Amino acid sequence: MHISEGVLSAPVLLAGAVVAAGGVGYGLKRLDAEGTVSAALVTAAFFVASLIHLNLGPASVHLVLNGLVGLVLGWAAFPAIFTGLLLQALLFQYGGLTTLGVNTVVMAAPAVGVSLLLSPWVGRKGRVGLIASFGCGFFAVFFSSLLLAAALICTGENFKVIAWAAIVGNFPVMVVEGIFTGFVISFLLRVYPELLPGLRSHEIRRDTEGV
Amino acid sequence: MADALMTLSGLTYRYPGGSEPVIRGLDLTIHEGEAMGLIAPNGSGKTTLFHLIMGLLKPQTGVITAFGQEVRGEKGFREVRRRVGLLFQDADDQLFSPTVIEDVAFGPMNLGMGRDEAREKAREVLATLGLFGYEDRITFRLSGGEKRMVSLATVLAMEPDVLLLDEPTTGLDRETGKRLISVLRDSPVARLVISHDFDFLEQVTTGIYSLVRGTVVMDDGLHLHQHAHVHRHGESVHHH
Amino acid sequence: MADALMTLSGLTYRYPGGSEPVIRGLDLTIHEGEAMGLIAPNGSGKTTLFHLIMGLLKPQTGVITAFGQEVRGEKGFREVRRRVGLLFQDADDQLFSPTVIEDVAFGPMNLGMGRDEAREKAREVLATLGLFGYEDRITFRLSGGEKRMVSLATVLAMEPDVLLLDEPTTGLDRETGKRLISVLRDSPVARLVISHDFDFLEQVTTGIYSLVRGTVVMDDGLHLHQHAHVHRHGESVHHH
Amino acid sequence: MSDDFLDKDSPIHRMAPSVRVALAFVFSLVTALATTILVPLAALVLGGIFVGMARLPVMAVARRLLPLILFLFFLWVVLPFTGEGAILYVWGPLCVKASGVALAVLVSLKSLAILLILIALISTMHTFDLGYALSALGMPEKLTFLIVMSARYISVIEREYKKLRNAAKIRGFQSNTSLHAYRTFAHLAAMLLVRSHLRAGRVYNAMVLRGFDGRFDSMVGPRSEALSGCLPQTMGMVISVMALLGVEVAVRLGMI
Repeated sequence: MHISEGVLSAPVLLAGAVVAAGGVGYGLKRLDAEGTVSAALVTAAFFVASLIHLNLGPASVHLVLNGLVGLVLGWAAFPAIFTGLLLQALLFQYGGLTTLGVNTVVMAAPAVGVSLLLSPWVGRKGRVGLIASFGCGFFAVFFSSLLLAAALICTGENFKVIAWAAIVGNFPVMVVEGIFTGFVISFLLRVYPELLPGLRSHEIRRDTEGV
Repeated sequence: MADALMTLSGLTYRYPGGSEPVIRGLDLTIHEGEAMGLIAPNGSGKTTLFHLIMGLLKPQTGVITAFGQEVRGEKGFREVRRRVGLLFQDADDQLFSPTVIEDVAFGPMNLGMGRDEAREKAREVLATLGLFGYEDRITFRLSGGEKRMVSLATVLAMEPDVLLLDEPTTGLDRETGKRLISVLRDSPVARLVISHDFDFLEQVTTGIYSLVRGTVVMDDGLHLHQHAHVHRHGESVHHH
Repeated sequence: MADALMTLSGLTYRYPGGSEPVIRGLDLTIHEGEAMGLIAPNGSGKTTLFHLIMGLLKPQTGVITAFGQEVRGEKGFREVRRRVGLLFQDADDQLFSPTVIEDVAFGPMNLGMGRDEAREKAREVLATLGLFGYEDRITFRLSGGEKRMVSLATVLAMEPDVLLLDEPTTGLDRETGKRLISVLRDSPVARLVISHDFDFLEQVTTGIYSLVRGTVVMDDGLHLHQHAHVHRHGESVHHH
Repeated sequence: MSDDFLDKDSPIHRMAPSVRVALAFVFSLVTALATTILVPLAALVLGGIFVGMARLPVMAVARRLLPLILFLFFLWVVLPFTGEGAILYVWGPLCVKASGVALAVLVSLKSLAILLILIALISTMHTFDLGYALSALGMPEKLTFLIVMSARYISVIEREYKKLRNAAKIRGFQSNTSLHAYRTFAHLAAMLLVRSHLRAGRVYNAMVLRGFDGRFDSMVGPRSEALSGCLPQTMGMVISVMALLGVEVAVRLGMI
């Protein structure tokens, strides 16, 4: 989910850049050396996972995964998503340099948001946990499309229809993201809770065998 | 002679950008009930060969015939994958479900079984491999040997007609190695086992060939010769 | 007898939550110039042992003495890490820099060398390993064999007094295997090689021990025994 | 991820990465903020020239433009009917507005121009060159490290993904619209996360064993960048970006 170059107005670009810089700076500050290595590798994994396309009827949707990024990395979602977008700009020209700030905020702010709001609930047993896990994926994309729409509308009234289309058009993606995120969280809770907050141990597992 | 299950003829594969083909003009036939061993060092193209058989790579030249029909296109290989089971060299690459039962039931479910039926099937296969009480274990937390046996279960659960085993003894402890040998010896399924472990091949196959410079050396010019080795008896692992 | 470079005594380590210790009461001494082989299957605690030596894990009991001093705390292990080089099983874990020269120069730079001096050192080491023209190659594009040799270069660039090798032959092609053997045979550095590959150990070490149930079986109860094998002479690869 | 654009010998490839990044950023910014079509038009021509200078395969460039063109197509379906002012054409209940069409033209030119410049200047460098270039331009070391490190491991993790995908495939898995398919992909993705986290532990250990003390400066320190040999094209680009800026200033001051 990103906005192309050449669309947004100067104030919107500037606001995006400032907020993104703040988020990235704060996210980095919370990472120690070991956490940075971990964040780098996890970011690479998210980058690869975001290339997965899921079938949706005759069409296919590709994953955003920002809710999951937020849940796994917390505030480090800002530098992680910034990194991911920069590499996407370089490798696929999705987005560019001037929109990097706005696009980072569009994806990372909801990521941090859902992680702060929902992470206490995802570990719960039964229906509560399931709904919270689904919500992580669903609402992260939902809030992202709201932010994207806001960026467009702030640029000009002409973009109102496109902004609405972005929200409505992303609805199937939200549902798919919710389901997918739910499955991933359920996997991690059972197999490797170290990656999820609350259950996260402070250090990276050092053992490579006898796990 | 028993019926030919699979025949590869004139298979050649070169990796994009590679200067030389890894597999060149390879001919190979696997007959019903046959247990074939293929001695191959690392880098000799053994994994490539298996990927070609399963249609994960497309050969530049050559024809694969499986179960009486020439295999063509993705659709043809889908049928091959139903009937040929491949055991990866690294069990960590083969197992991706949270629990053992889910992993073993995954294949049967893809073959069209319902969830419960697939789980029943999975339980059966686990039992025949002596993996009692493993159903709800977390696959990821199993030991290397246990992972290898579960991988085998995931493959056997699809009731393959041919079994391809890629270095099945790598990193195995002695105990699991023994169990693997006894399971394979009891199985009537035709198989092609690639390994660099001569002793193992001797025990689980009836004929041993070599993969040399991209082709299978099938002549029977086999000689008996002897080696002297120094090592501790008993406890130490005994790899030759 | 040559001087003892490292002595481990009574080392015991149990993973948090593990029911049994992986390493139990392990004693081991590495002498100057000694080339020691340790046969160990997966899951026997070999990587744990190396991590204990390097101070990446803290043993529950036991004492490590290195270069004449008992090693204590993080600071003590920092000295150990300067003088002991560990070659990882997976080269992708060891090569984290974008280019070969940066990776090989990383260690020397951390030992206090300036950037240019470290690069000079890196170039030297690459040359001794026959890796000419690799300086600006991108590490993740190297082949498995090249990665292993560059990993070795990153370790040797720190001029270690002891070399620890963890399954150095895993996934190696024959050619690189040979080069590795010749490099190791020429090197005077004391080493401890853990592998399940008996032939390899025989060629690069002078004594082979076993890691069994968490301890090193060091007695010299080695027996000569013979095997009869059937295989083709000549072309076929000859692994024992 | 293709390497069509990398490791070529061209006037662009010879330029220092940090210079290219700086120029690409300024070009993008000037173009993005332009108020008339004059600057974007000029930038589009420049973008075309740069792509030519970089000797990039035309088809590969076209493929990279495709997602943008789809977006622009969508834009053209909507934008011409929006905005205030003069009505150009009435089509049933819809009226095509002059301001809407003008905006659609402007946005199309801007985004195409910026994308071409980006392809020519940025996509022609390795991921870690981009990291180091940003570092030279003042980005914090930790962030540079994060970028370079994840770029390093993307291909490793991609290889792991392919292996797992093959493992599913050989057991008869086919992607479709079903919970089973979604669950399977979720398991693959989760497995990738787990393995990347475990690998992070091993990589960190490898760094510590080679004397890493938690400071990233030794890893992302300055790189010597040869400016000689690329001076003419660098000067040419600096002059053209100044010219663009001049044109935009002139437009805003009402001189054009």
